[in-house]
Amino acid sequence: MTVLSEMLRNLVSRPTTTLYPVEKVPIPDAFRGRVECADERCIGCSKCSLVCPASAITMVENQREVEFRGKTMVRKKKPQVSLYSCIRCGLCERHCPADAMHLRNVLSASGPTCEEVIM
Amino acid sequence: MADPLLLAAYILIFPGFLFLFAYSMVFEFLDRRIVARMQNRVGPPFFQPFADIVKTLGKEVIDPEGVDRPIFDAAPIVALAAVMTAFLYVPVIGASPLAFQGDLVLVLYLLTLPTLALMLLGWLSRNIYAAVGGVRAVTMLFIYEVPFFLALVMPTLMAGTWSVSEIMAWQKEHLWLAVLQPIAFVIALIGLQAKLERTPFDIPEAETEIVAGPWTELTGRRLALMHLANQSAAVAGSALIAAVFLGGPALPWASGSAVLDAIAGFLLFLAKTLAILLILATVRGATARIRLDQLNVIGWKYITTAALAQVAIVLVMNAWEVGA
Amino acid sequence: MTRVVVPIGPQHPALKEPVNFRVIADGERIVELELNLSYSHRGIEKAAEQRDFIRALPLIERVCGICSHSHTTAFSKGIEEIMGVEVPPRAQYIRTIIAELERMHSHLLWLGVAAHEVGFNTLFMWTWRDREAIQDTLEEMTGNRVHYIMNEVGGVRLDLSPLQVEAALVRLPVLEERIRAYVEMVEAEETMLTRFRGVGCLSRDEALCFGAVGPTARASGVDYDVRRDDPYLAYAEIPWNVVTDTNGDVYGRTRVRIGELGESLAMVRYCLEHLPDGPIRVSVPKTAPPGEILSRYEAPRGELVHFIRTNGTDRVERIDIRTPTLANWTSVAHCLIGRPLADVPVIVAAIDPCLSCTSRITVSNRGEDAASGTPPRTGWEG
Amino acid sequence: MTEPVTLEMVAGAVEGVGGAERVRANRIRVRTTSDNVREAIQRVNRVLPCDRLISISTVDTADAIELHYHLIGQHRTIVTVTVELPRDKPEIQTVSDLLPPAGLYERQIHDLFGVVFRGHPGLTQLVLNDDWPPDEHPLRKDWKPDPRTFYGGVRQQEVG
Repeated sequence: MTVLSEMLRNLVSRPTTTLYPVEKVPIPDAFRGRVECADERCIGCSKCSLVCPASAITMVENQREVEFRGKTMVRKKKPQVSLYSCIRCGLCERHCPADAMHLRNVLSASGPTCEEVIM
Repeated sequence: MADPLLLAAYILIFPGFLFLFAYSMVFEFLDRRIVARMQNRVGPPFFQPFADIVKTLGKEVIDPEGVDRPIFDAAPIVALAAVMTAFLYVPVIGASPLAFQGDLVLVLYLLTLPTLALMLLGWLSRNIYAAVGGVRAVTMLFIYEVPFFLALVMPTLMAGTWSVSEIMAWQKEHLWLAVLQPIAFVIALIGLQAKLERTPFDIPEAETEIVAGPWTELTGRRLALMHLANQSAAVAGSALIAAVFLGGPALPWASGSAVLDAIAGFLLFLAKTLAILLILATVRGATARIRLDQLNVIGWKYITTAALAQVAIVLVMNAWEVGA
Repeated sequence: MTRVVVPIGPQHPALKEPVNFRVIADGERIVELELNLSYSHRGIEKAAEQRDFIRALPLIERVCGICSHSHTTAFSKGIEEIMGVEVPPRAQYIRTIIAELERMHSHLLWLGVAAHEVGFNTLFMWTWRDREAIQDTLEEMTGNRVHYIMNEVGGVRLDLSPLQVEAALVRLPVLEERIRAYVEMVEAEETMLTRFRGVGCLSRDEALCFGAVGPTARASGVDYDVRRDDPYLAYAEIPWNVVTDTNGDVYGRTRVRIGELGESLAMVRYCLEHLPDGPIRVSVPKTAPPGEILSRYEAPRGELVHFIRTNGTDRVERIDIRTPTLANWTSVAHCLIGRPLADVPVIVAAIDPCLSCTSRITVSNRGEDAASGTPPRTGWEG
Repeated sequence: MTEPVTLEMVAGAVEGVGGAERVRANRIRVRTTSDNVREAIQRVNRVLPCDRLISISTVDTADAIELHYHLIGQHRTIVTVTVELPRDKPEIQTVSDLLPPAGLYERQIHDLFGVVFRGHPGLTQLVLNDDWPPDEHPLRKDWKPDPRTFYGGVRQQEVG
């Protein structure tokens, strides 16, 4: 009886559940987690806020000197992500010309209070 | 055991009600842990059953609208009381002081009361799932009760007495009845699995079909009491089968002092009931739930004929022994 | 016996998603059945008409949780065909790998749920434990366990590094051995067999007449499989064969699904080993020429059909999604008549219903927006 | 794969009812009018045995509502029977007796587009929730959800 033999084998072997708070589940590096904007590379073109399906990215005023394809320019706006609306689809990362937006492999919308968690 | 104080202690504390509740919680924990480990899971902590009962006792009691409250409250209590009194007649540390001729029949009938209580609850709670579940519980009762009683009556044929403690004493001189009547032992185990409504036979409480069957409308202390009754029935049932078929808590050779006897007997009792629990848990883990009409076919065609065959064998063995 | 109306309702432990059967039972036998669908409406087709192709993909992916890659592949494959764009072979292979991995984890999930419906929880626990290996592979490749959004119009979003290919190949032998164990287990486990055999029988012409699709139809001997009849992605180049069975009951469907598990595993291994190199996507014009396409895809539950009509803008004029579960409901209703009440969960689970697939079409408009008159935000927008 | 279906065979079968054209390798479209849809389907069936209805797709263009009946058979070629219905009074004969799965598809189209299928056994509401206003059909191009009407869910005053 294959079922019985496997059950008895399981009885003596260690269960496969990882006891979460003690043992952590390994997160692969391709994991799409919290959105981060690399401030020094962002040129404020607001392409990410246009392409975001959940319209979670709004542009805020922010003056800064940035280097973009050899030329230095002054940017006027910077993206601000409302992490509770972000669905972590990665389209902003895909369509950012300045390669500034990245999804890090950290859990995304987990904030102590329930009001908007802004990145 | 004539001294009333000692008798009261026997009934209330040690091998009586308090022990029954504690041991039924240990029983449930071991059952859930064994099945969990077989399924490669971790399983609940040891205090989980205790926590469940305390929590459900504290929960609010919700009465379905238009239900007959007194009977709805009484049914779980009746079920629990029946099982507790049944446990008194089952030997735990040697022969039970309350034993009398015919207590085997009394224990069997007391163990049937929880199923009737379930049927009553199912019918009273005016919920379609509970009604269907209650009817299923009683229909299943007819199917497994006949072979179960036959299997437990056959030892009386061989041992010649109707008292559980005396059957246990008889087995001291002779072989265990599980060896002499293997078919009856297997049928008794199947009957116990069905009486406790565990997986191959948990048709009344089929969670994926009719929500929770008769248990649907039970909340708060009713659920706690009914759950406790079910678990205590597991302890009482396996203790009964251990006593009748596996020689119960008696040592074959009588050692010195009575206290040593009692302790050894108790350890034997624990070992045998846990062995039965292991068998029941393995069956619970390895099988799927069969349908009521399939159970009907299997119950009457195979299990009952096996029980009748066993009766014939026992009668032949009796005649042969009487002859020799 | 009196006729009893038993509502196997939207909230029911057996059905993970809301569907309502108003079953009229005579004792335990089902006499009549009324099917109420669409408790999880989200208005995806109406919403998809207001989005360009880039933003429409995450929306269309959320038609169904388990077969999300199916929907995005069918949609992007259709748009690419209208635009006349040639997708590089590496992207086709990556899409096939993700498609077959999704079929494997969907079938394993189904095997567990089917065992749970008949109370055999041990198999439920084991299958879902083995499914984790596939989920980890998918998470490493695409970054997410469920909604992979690997697809884009014109190719694939992420490339497969040799490291990821190696990590996936390492996990396959363990899975292969587990699938072999399940094949024996389904044959050997007596009590589960009694609950599966002879339940929900569907003869070959009944399956055709009631329009059953996917494993439900293939278990009755109908050998329709879009991957072979209308080859797309890289299925023409991969050696594989269609798994059919003649039993026609829940047992037959179990055998077909386990057979397909083995087939998919062989396909994933073949694709991983023969992954062609080259670009993973092609730049695509923003708008699609006016056109119309019926894009067919073999989802884990059956044949998925996207009817896409474009009108020259960067939006879809109309997308009509017919999901496999909607096609299977007619055959379920037919199978249920005359069966005992206890068989309802098993027969319903046999077609592996995915309710969020079936219903996607209403706009939900909660509280404050109604007063302020702003255009309705679909529930999904959050 | 049975021998590929030639266009002439299909065109010959339906020439009294509508024109046939080849859209792609294994796709054939048959245009016909609303009152001889059943006739077209039966004729195509005689020439090329279609044993399964894949789906009924609908498109609401500015001037008409189009219904596309996609049929397939052992020959693995999809025959699409296309019909155009007037927007103001879209009405057509049902095909659910010929092809049983059409029963569900037609109920869905009736809910969302308002197409009335004459002779349908149970044209009850399948897809929209119960308290959805019966005369409004959400998937029509000209449908805008006006905030005053109540579309189901929790009523405004009960929310407070």
